[in-house]
Amino acid sequence: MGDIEKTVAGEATEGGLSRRQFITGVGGLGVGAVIGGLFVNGFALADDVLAIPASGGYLLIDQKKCAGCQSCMLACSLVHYGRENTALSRIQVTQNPFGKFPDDMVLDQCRQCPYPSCVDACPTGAMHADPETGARMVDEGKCVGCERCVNACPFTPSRVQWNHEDKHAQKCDLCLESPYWSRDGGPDGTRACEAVCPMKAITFTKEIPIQSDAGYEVNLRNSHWGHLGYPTDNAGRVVSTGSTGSAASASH
Amino acid sequence: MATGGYVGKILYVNLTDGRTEEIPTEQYEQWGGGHGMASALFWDRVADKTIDGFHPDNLVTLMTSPFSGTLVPSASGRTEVTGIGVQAYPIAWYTRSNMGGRFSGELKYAGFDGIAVQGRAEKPVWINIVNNKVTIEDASGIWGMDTHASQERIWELVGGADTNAGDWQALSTGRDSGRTTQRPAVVAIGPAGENLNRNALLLHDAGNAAAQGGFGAVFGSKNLKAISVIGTGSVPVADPALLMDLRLFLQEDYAYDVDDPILESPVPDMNFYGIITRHPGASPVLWQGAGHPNRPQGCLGCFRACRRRWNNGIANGDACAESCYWMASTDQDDRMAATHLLDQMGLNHYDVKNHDYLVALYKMGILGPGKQIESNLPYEKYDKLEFIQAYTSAIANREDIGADLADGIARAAVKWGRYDEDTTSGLLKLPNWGFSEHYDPRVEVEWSYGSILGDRDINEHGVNTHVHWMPTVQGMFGMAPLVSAEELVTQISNATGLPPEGWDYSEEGIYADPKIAAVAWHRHYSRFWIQSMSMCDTAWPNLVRYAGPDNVGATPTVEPQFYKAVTGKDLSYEESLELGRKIWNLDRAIWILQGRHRDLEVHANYVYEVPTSAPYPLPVKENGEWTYSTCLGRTLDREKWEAVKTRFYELEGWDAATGWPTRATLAAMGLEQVADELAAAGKLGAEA
Amino acid sequence: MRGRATFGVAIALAFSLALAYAVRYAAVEGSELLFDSATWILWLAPFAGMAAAAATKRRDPVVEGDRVLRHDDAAILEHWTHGIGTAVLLVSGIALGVWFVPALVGSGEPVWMWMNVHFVAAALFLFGTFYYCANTVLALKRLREHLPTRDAVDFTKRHYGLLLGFKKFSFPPERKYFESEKVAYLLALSATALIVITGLFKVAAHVFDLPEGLMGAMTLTHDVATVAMLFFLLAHVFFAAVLPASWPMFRSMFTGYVSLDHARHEHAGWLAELGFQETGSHEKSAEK
Amino acid sequence: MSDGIKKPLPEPDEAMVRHAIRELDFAERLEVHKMNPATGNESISVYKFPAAVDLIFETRWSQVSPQGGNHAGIAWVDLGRLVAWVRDTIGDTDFADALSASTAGTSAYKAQMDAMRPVFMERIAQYKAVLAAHDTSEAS
Repeated sequence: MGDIEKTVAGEATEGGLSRRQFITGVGGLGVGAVIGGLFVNGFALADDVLAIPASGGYLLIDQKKCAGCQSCMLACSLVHYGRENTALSRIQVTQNPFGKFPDDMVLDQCRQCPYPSCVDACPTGAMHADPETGARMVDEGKCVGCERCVNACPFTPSRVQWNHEDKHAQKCDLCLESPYWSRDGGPDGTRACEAVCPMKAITFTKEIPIQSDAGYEVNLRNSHWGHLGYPTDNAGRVVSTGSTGSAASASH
Repeated sequence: MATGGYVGKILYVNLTDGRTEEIPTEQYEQWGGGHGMASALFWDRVADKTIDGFHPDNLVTLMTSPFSGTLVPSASGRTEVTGIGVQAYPIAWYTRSNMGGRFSGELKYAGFDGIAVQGRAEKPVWINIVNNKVTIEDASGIWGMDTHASQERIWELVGGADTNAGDWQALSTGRDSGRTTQRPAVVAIGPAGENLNRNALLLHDAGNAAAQGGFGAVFGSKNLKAISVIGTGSVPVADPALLMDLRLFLQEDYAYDVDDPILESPVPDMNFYGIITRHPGASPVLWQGAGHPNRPQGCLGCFRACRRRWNNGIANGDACAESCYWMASTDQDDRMAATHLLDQMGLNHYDVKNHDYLVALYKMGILGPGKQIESNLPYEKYDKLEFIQAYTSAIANREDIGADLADGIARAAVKWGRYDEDTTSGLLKLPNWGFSEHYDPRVEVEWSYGSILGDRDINEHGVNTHVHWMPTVQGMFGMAPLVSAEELVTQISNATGLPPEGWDYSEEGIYADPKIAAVAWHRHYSRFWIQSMSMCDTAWPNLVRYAGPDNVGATPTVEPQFYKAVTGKDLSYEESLELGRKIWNLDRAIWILQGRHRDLEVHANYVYEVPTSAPYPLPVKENGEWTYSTCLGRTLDREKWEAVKTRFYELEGWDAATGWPTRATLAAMGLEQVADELAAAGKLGAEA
Repeated sequence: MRGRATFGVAIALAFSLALAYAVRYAAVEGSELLFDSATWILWLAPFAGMAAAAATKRRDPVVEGDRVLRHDDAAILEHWTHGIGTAVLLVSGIALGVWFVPALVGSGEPVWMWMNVHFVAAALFLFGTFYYCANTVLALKRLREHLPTRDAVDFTKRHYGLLLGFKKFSFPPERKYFESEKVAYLLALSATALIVITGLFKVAAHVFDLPEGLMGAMTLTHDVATVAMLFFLLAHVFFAAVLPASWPMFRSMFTGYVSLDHARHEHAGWLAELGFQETGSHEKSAEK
Repeated sequence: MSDGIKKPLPEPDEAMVRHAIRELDFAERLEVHKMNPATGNESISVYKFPAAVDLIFETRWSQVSPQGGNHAGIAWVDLGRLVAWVRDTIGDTDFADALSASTAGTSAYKAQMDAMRPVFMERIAQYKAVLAAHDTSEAS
C-alpha cells in the first residue's frame, strides 16, 4: 500500500511538467490545424460538385402505353435485392383505378439529372456519379442515412428513397449494381424494368431527352398499337383504327 | 420448408369477439397456397360443415399463393376466396371465387399469406391491415356506400398516396417502417352485400370481382364492409435470378409483342380476335377503343393486361362477363354505364344477367303489372338504359321484383313456380347448381362435367380457348384454323400427358374413358395451379403457341420451374397434379357433409332435351379422322352421363353408388382424419 | 463550492444552448447538417479537451473535517461532459436507428434534427473524453486507482451480491473505487475507445473520400460498440445512482465530497491511503 | 342474282314498313347468338327489326353506315331462319328474296354478313325514306 503511494507520487512530480508541456503542445497545435484546415475543405467540396459527368443514358417511359401491371417495380426490387417489394423499387407506378385515361396514372423513374441535386446534397460522397457510366448511384457503405439526397430530389415523389430494410439511401443505377440480374446492366447493358415491360412502354436513350416537369416527352406507340384500338397520338386522345370504328364513335 | 414465396403467417380474425390470431403458414405449407390452404383451414376451424353460408361460424378466407406479389406472370395479383357460399341451388356448397388486381400482393407486403374471417360483428366494421398491424374499425360511416365510394373513403382514412401526385407516404412514424406511393388495396361490398343478396360480390379496385358464390352476402352477414391492406415488407424469393430469367423467357417467347406482333387481328380494334392472340385489353370483348381512348390494364405482375381503363373512367377494368351484362343496347356508352352500375351496387353479373329471361316472361304476359308475377319495372324499355338501371337497383335494394331476384335467379324461378318448366325448355339456362350457362354443357364437357362434379360453374378457360375459340374465330372469318384439329389435340396431349382422344368432343368421345381422364386432369390441374397457386385461368395452362416457330406450349415444364424459383422446393408436374387431387378430394368431403350424393350430380333438363342450335366448333375424331365439327343438334345423353359418373368415381377412387370417397382413397393421400369425419357422419364411401 | 457550481451551470448552459441551436438549425435550415457544415468543431473538441486539461490544476482527495473530498472540479467536469454526452449520443443514435433496430424517427426533418443533436453530444463527448484522457496522462495514479487488482472478480461478485441484497457476503476494506467499479471502468473504456475511433472515421467521411468497404465496417463497429455502451450505461446508472446504497457517492459526483462516516464504512482502505488516523485527525486536517 | 345485275328493291308502302318495324311478340322473336369468350354463346331474343339490324351488323338503326358499325364481336344468326323471319314475321317478301339471293356462293359466316349488309342498308334506307315522307320520328 505504502509502496504504491510512493511510486505514484514520484511519477507525478518527475514526469508531470514534461507531460503537461506535451499535452499543451498537442492541444494548441490541434486547435490551430483544425481552424486552418477549414478553408481547404471549403474549396475541395465546391470542385467535386461541378465535376459530375453526364449520365450514360436515360430511361424513357410512355405513360399512355403503360398497363399499370407494376412488373417494372417487381423486377427492380428483384434484381437489386433478390426479393419482391414495391416499396424498394426505384421506379414507381402510381394509379387511380377509377381515374380517367390518360390522367389515371403517374410513372416516376429517375431522370439521371445532368446536375443531380441528390449527389450535390450528399455529405459523404456516398451518392455519386459512376466514373465510367455516369449513372447516379449510392455507395451504400458510405451512406450515413441523413436522407438529404431524398429531400434534395426536385421531383415528386422523390426518385431517391430511404431503403428501410437495409438502412441506406437508394436510387436508380440503371441496373449497374444488380446482383440478381443475369444480364449486364448499366447504360451499355439492359435495364431490368425495360426488359420486363410487357407493353414495351419503357425504353432507353443515350441522348439527353427533352425534359418537362411532367417528365420526358415520349411516344412509343406505333401503328400495331393503334390496330388494337389504342390512341397513338401524343395527346392520347385520338383512336384511328379505320373508318368503321370512327363512324361508330361519331354517334357517341 | 420453403426458402421463398411465403411471408410466414396467416391472419385469423374472429369478428364476434374481435380476437385476432397469427397462424404460422408452415402449418399449411403442404397445401401449396390459395385454395388448398383455405380448404385445410376451413376443415380445421369449422366444426359443423353443414351450417348455412350466413351462419356466423362460416369461415371466409382471402388467400394468396407463393406466387402472389412476385414476377410470376399472370399469377401475382390474384386472390382466392373460399367459404360456404349462398348462391348455388339447391344446396349452397362450400365454394370458391377468385379476383384479380393487387390485393394478394399488397397483403403479402403487409406481412400475411392469407386472411380467414369467422364470426359476426355486432355493428358494421372494416378490417384495416397496415404492415402486420391489424385493427377492426367502425364502418358506420361507410356502410351504405357503393363499392367504389367505400374504397375511396377507406383510401382517405388509411391515407393512401394522393391520387395523381403519388408522393411517398410513411406507414408509421419510424422511418424504417418504410414508405409507399401505393394506395391501400381494398376489397369491399356494396348495397347488394349489405342486403344479403345471394348474388352479391366482393369488389376490389375497379372491375376486380370475386362474384360467384355470393361472398358479398357472406361479408354482409358478418357485418364486414371491407378489408384494406397496405404494406412495405418484402416477399422472399428462393432464386431471384432464375425467376427473372423464367419471366423474360416466357414473355419473350409466348406473350403478344405489342410493337411487332407475329399474329394480328385481321380487323382493327376487334377484341374478339384477341381470344387467339391474347393481345392487351382483349377481355372486354364487346367494347372498343373507338370513341373511347383508353389503355390496356393488367393485374399486378401480369404480362397479358387483358383489361382496359377508359377516358370516361366508366367501367374501368371491367373485363370478361360483366362487360356483356347488357347487350340489348348497342350504344357502348350505355352498356358501359350499366356495367359500371353493376359494379357499384356489388352484384354478380353471372346471376343477374338473366334480365332477358324476365323480358321474355313479360312478353309472354306472365310478368308485369297485375300479372302472375307482379313487377312494375319498365320492361317495354328493355333496350334503354332506363330499364337496366331500374332493374339493377331493384335487385341491389330488394325492391319490386328485386326482392325475389336478390335470392338468385334459381330461387326466384322456384318461388315463381317456373324453375322446372323453364330450365327444361331452356328459356332459363341454369345447367348446374343454379349457375347460368357459360360454355355449352352439351358439347364442351370438361366444363359441364367439371361443374356438376364440383360446386359451381368452373370458369377455367385454359382448354376452352384452344379447343373452342381458335376454330370458332378463324371459321367466322372464313380463315383456316391456325392449326389442324389433329395438330391441336396432339399439342394439348403433349402438354397434359393425356391421350389425344381426351380432347375428342364427338358424340362418342365425350363419354369415352380418355375424356373422363381429361376431366379429372382438368379438376386436378386447376385445383393446384389455378386455384392454389393463383395462376390466372385466361393465361394458364399454356397449352398451345400459335405465334411461334412451333406450336409447343409452355405447360407443363414452366409451372414447376416457377415453383422452384420462388419457393426453392422441388415439385414435379405429376406431384402437382396429385396435390391438386388431394385438394379436390378435401373439397368433395366438405360437399358430402353438406349433402352431396351421386343422385344430385345431374344437369338441368334442357341439357338432355334441347339440342344445340348454333355452331359450336370443337375437335372431333370421326372415322379415325380429326376434324373441327360445328356440333349442331347435340344433347347430352342421361344414361351415358350416368355411366360416365360411375367410371369417373371409380377413376377417383370413390364409391360408384354414392360418389363418396373411400377410406383407402383418402388414406392414400394422407387424409385419414377426413375419412374419420366422413365415417362419423356415416358418409364414407364403401370400398369397391 | 462556488467554483463547482459555476462549472456545473456553465456546462449545463452551454450544452442546452448548443442543443437548442441544433434543433432550431434543423428546423430553419431544413436539411442542413452540423456534421457537414460544422465538422471542424468535432476536430476541435479533442484538442480543446487536451488544452483544457493542460490548463487544469488538480486537487488530490483529502479529509476536511467530517467530510472527504472525493472528486475535484476537474473530475466532475470530466464525468458529466463525458456522461451527458454519452447519454445523449445513445438516445439520438438509437432514435436514428442502430444496427438492426428500426429507427424511431421519421424521414426528413426528424432525422436532421436528431443528427444535429447527435453532433452536439458528440462534441461534448469528445471534449470530456479527451479532457479526461489528458488529465489521466498527467496523473497516472488516477488511472491506477481505476485498474482492478487480482481481487477484482471475487470483490465484484461480493459487491453486487450485497447491493442486490445477498447478506451472506462480507467485505474487506475497499479503496477509493470498488473493485466492481474498476471492472465496469474497463468496459466503459474499451467501448468509448471503439465509439470514438469509428465515430471519427464517420466524421472524416464528410471530408475525405474513404473506401466504401471501410466505412461499412466502421458503421457496423460503431453500432455494435453503441449497444455495448448502452448496457454499460444502464448498469452504471443503476448501481451508481438508482440503488439507495450508492446515493452518497452519487451526491459526491456533484458536491465532490462524501461524509467521513461513509468513507469509514465503505472505503476504509482509501482512508488509510490518505493517511487518515482516527485519533486527532480532526485537528490535523483543520490546520490545512 | 342470275343475271348478275343488281335490281333495286321495289319501294315498300307505309303500312308494310310500319308493320315491319313494330314491336314483336314473344312468339315472333328472332334468336341471335352473341358469341364472346366471356360468356360463351348467349342467345339473345330480338323483338324488333331495328334491334336485329343493330345486333347482326353491330351498327345502329339511327346511324346506319355502309361499313357497318363497330367490330365488337360476332352475333350469329341462322341465315335460313333470318330470311324466313324477314319474309313471315317482318312481312317483307321482296327483301327476303333479295337477302337469300345475296348470299349465294358464300360460305364463311362473315362473308355472308358482308354480302347481306348492302341489301339491309338499301332496304333500311327505303324504310327511313317512307317514314320520313310521312313525317314520323320512328327512327332511333
